[in-house]
Amino acid sequence: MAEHAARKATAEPAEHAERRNYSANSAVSAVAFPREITFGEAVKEAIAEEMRRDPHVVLFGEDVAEAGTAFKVLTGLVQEFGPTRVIDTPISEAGFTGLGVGAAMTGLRPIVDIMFGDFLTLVMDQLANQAAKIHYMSGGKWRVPLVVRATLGATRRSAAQHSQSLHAWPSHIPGLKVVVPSTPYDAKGLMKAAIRDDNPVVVFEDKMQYRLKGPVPGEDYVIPLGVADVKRAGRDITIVATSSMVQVALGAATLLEAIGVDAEVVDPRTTWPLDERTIVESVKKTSRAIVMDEGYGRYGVGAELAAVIAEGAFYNLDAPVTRLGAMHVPIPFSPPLEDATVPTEQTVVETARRLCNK
Amino acid sequence: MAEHAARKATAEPAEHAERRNYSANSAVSAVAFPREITFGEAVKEAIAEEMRRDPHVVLFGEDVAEAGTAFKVLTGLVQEFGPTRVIDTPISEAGFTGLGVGAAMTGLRPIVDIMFGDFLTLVMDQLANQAAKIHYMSGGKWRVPLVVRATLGATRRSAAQHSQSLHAWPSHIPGLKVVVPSTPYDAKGLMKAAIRDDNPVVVFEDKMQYRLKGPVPGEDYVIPLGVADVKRAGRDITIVATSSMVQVALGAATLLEAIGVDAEVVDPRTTWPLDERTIVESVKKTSRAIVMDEGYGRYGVGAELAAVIAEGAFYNLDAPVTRLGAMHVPIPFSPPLEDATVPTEQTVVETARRLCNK
Amino acid sequence: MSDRLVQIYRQMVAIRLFEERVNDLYTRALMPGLAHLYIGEEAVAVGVCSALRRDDYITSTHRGHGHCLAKGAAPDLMFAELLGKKAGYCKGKGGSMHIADPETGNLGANAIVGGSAALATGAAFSSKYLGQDRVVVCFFGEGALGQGVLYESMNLAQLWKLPVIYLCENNLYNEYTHFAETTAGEIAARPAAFGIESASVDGQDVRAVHDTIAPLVARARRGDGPAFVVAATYRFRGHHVGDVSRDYYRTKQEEQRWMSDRDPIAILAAHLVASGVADRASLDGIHAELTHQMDEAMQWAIDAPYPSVEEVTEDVYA
Amino acid sequence: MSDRLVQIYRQMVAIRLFEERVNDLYTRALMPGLAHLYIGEEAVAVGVCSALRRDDYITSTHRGHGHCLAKGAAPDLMFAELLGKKAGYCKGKGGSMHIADPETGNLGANAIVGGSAALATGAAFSSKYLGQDRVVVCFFGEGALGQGVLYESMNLAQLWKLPVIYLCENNLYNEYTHFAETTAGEIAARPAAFGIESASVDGQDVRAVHDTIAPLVARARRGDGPAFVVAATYRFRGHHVGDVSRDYYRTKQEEQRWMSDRDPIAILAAHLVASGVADRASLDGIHAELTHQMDEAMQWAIDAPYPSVEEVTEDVYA
Ligand SMILES: Cc1ncc(C[n+]2csc(CCOP(=O)(O)OP(=O)(O)O)c2C)c(N)n1
Ligand SMILES: Cc1ncc(C[n+]2csc(CCOP(=O)(O)OP(=O)(O)O)c2C)c(N)n1
Ligand SMILES: [Mg+2]
Ligand SMILES: [Mg+2]
Repeated sequence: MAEHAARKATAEPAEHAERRNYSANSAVSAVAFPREITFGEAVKEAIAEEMRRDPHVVLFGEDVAEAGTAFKVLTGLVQEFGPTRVIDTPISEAGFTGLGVGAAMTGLRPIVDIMFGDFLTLVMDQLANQAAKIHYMSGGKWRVPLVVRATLGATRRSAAQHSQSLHAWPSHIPGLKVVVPSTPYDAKGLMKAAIRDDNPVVVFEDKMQYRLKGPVPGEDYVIPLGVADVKRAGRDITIVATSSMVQVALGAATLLEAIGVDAEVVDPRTTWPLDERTIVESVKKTSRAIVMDEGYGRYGVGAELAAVIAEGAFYNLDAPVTRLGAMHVPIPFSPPLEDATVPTEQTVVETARRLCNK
Repeated sequence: MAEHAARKATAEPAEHAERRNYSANSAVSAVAFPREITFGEAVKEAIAEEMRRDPHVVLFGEDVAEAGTAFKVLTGLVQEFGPTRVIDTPISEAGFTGLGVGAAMTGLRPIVDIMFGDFLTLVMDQLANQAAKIHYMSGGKWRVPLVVRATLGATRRSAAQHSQSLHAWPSHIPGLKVVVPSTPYDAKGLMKAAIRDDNPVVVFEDKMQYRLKGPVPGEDYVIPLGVADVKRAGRDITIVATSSMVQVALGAATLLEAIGVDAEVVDPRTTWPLDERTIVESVKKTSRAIVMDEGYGRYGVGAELAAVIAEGAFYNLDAPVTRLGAMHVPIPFSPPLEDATVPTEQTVVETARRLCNK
Repeated sequence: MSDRLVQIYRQMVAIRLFEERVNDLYTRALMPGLAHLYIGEEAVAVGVCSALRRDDYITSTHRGHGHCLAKGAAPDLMFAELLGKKAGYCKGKGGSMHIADPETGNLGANAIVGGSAALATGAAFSSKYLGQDRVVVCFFGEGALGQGVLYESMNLAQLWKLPVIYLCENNLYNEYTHFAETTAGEIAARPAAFGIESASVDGQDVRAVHDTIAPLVARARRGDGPAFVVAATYRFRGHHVGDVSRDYYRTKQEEQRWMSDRDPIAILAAHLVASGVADRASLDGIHAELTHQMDEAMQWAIDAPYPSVEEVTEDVYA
Repeated sequence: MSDRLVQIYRQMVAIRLFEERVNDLYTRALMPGLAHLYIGEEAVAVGVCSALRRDDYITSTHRGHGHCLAKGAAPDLMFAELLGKKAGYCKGKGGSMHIADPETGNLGANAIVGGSAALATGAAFSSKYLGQDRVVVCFFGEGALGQGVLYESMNLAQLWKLPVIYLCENNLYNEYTHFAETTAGEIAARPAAFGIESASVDGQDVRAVHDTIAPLVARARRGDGPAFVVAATYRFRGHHVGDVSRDYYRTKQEEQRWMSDRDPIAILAAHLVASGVADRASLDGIHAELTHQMDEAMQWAIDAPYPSVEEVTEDVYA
């Protein structure tokens, strides 16, 4: 699998978001939804709307109340819903995630906030052995309508313990659903679906995209879990990209256009359930595929997507499916090193050229 | 991916092991090593020999001393090495695994025993955020020569929280090595390599294979990590199988012979480092491949093996690579249900026939 | 009161008879896998649950049959689950270590030691948030004191004044290791460190268990927060049904002492007779009646059908 | 003694000056990412490390610059690491939160809250197993009291009588939340629950810190087991360099009070002058000298080269 990469982002989130912004949301016509808000605002809107709709929705995590989370994404929620529904916790990820599981079994719809996705390492027992299995082990008697919010993504200069994209782990466990939104529009619609879902759902937000702007309708809408979105239609090659990689894929598609390669960008939006049909159909049409995911490709999301395509579109593929993911190293702190670990528009362009012999 | 399956094993380990035994160790000539011992004895021998060789090797975990582990695999070690080197711990997987990491950094070579692989959910922070990254984060200054022993495998009627095969998780994390032995011979040689390795290594033992017998030389030998083993040579189809699935693949290969299909069985022996070359070369020769692993195939070991083959042998494959793994459900308790979740010789035979149009 | 004591006696005997049959099912190779018997510890589950309402919650453990029965589970459905039958509490999907039953407030047995500490605390969170006055009892063995999540949970429960009672069954052993080798300091000091009300009780005396837990349950129901109880008890049998030769970790004499002097059923029987609440004959009658019921329940389960293979993919998602 | 106090004074000033420059590097956009400053807490790290030998171990935290410097790290190599330069302690791979240095017994700073509790305990295990008399100090903020692994580790340390000292820096806040909202009961009661010797100390008085820790270090060195110390302190700056408007979680007055009345450097300076060990002029001389050294160290790091991209794949495996 390809592991070289150049600069994905600058160290400065704001500017970074601006830069990504320009190629954002090609999927939804800016005419249809004139209103533009950021990815972070979309997440907050989704949670606020669901909390208004349903008094059983509660939110807890570290510094989620007055601080509005470490990323300042949920500022204002505690003012509207009060400290009984928006609750600061001790630094006890396992404890309060498990507490969320128990609360979900007994009538609530908790949203548990895990500041950095890297800390999922601390809650895998509560997620994989408890939340994921309770419905099945009880023969369908107990339900766990829980949402766990976590982040993914590197290039923030946060080093190895604050830069991982671990969504492959929960995706591996039956009983869990996993959401990886890539635009403000998806972030809102998928979060609402996650909150209304009767199963444990882990939502991964790219911490570098919180300031990414995009059109989001004011009215209530929900995006069903398990439905991929073709973010850009094309004929020559399919780029299946998730979360942070979707904007990179779209940027690359624009560059590829210049050299006569018409790329289709497919965003699964959820890694489980996985919309295999849309992905495979696209590749059957284009006969070439790149899969992009910011997690490690090894035993990861890239591996699953590549395996699904290689099996499902076997008789249509003109070239091997190529995986682009984080370089298989702990994420280094030093900017030139860290930037080398993440796929970029340039990596995609080079890979696509090779696959299309252009 | 194929998810149907029939009976893999009886509920009774002993008999089960006998049954598997007859097709065991086709790789190593019984003439070369007349001595036959069980998988469990091989693991104990490896640990005992390394403890004699190196006073820095210590072992700890729950009930490892007088009880010789819950599976009675290490009986006798505490008598030989004493309670300062073979140590019973509280039920604190995270605590004593992290203790092992710190001890490994400061001059020891600890072997940490995690009774059921399902409990790795409790130590992923110590493994993935600490052990795996310390060498890299410190710029190579600190080393973590740690071995974590865990189990995998279902059909023991232990239900969802004691039957998982979670080796895909550590395999996903750079900095860790992952060992999945399938025979007494490999179990001993790989365990010795793991103990001598200067990196954190997670060794997964199939709890249903402890009584599996096979030839094991008395003299000291080490099997390097990252070298696959062709357990059976064949021309028509490659079955890449790991751990518990190797014996099933070998059994299936014998059945396939009867219908004129000559199967090659390749055992990677370690999922990381992964011997891609041997796997891909085999498939280039046979042009057909099945990958078998008892973990969930989704975002799992099956996905990685399938992706590696689909990319590496792309121009040689005559049929899509087919994944056989645990059914994507929590492992149920009820025997007829549990047996349906694991691939069997029959599943393999049917799949191979289909792929070879026989 | 006296009626209640007889009822309590019946429950303890029922658990004892149930577990003896579980052991038979294992030795007769009729039960898949293993089971952890509650024999010897009956007074804890029964004493605690006698102080609970049907709509109160419990979480249980790998050694959970007694907890489930004491909270009101039906023996026939329990046997069916242990045998992996479709009629079982979990349609055969859970087995011995995962009996769950919303009807009786049983959030489920848990095969992860300490695995229910946070879940129980979450159920208490719901009870308080929803303005219910339900109390949650989290049963666990002293081995669970080794799991960090227990301390994270106690801290949360005390901070938020949640109606949960942590019920530590100290039967002296974590599997095959004596708890003294795994537990530093005084058990009761651990909840105290979080400001949690704690109490210790003789787990073989069902009346003492009831009298200790009742006021703590009332206190939690009032909204005055969590509590922690250590019940001193002993498992008369092996860690699981297959653990038959135990000499390497505990002596026959120790087992004998507990069985002859500290049998919770014998202790209550003596009290009932001495206090004239019941005579030996009536107690024997209870045994005979329950024996008959348990045999029928077990046979019904043995004859019950397995789930059909298609069900394996059901109940993964709600 | 008096020389040692002046040496201690120098170290505290050095940490203060180092951290002020880290803040400059951030505001001048010369430092990648963020950093958690130790300003205001200098007396804890310096007081503790003044009681340690060079070959004793420490584990540090996300707020670790002070610990590393106090244990003997060189400012220039620290600056280089914070800037992601090849010459840094970790070749630029670790950054602010992962300074590690075998030379000075620094097992590494840890960006996982509570992440070093078990590691430190393991180093103590090695020291005892190898018959060394090295002591390990595990620094952590009071927020780490929320992590269960700390309790698992303390239990192991006490059971096995390991030479580790758990050093809790209570600076009142977990990020933006007051510790009273996250911590039930008395902090000191937590180690006590495991039978661990514990002590509380004024973390702004470096002499008190030294005098409290020294006997506990000696005790651990003798093989008498672990200890736990809570140091009451305060971070004068934000949680990290970007945390500038803090009114929503703490008042300017509170910050002012600590800075004017409880500055550990001013407190020691006053003592040195009052006791005639040093006069203002000599202390000013120390400031001037260290300011010059720190400026040079910083500039050297600014001018130092980044690692070459090929290095990204090195050091993944030993
Ligand atoms: C997290 C975890 N670690 C280990 C085990 C294996 N195990 C099952 S029961 C047991 C001993 C439990 O002892 P205790 O909590 O005292 O309960 P008891 O069996 O004495 O009732 C162990 C170690 C487990 N199920 N979960
Ligand atoms: C396990 C974990 N959870 C959350 C975080 C995010 N985080 C970083 S520092 C911090 C607050 C730590 O407070 P404290 O331990 O008191 O240390 P202080 O910052 O006050 O020195 C948090 C929540 C983390 N790094 N690790
Ligand atoms: Mg016990
Ligand atoms: Mg603090």
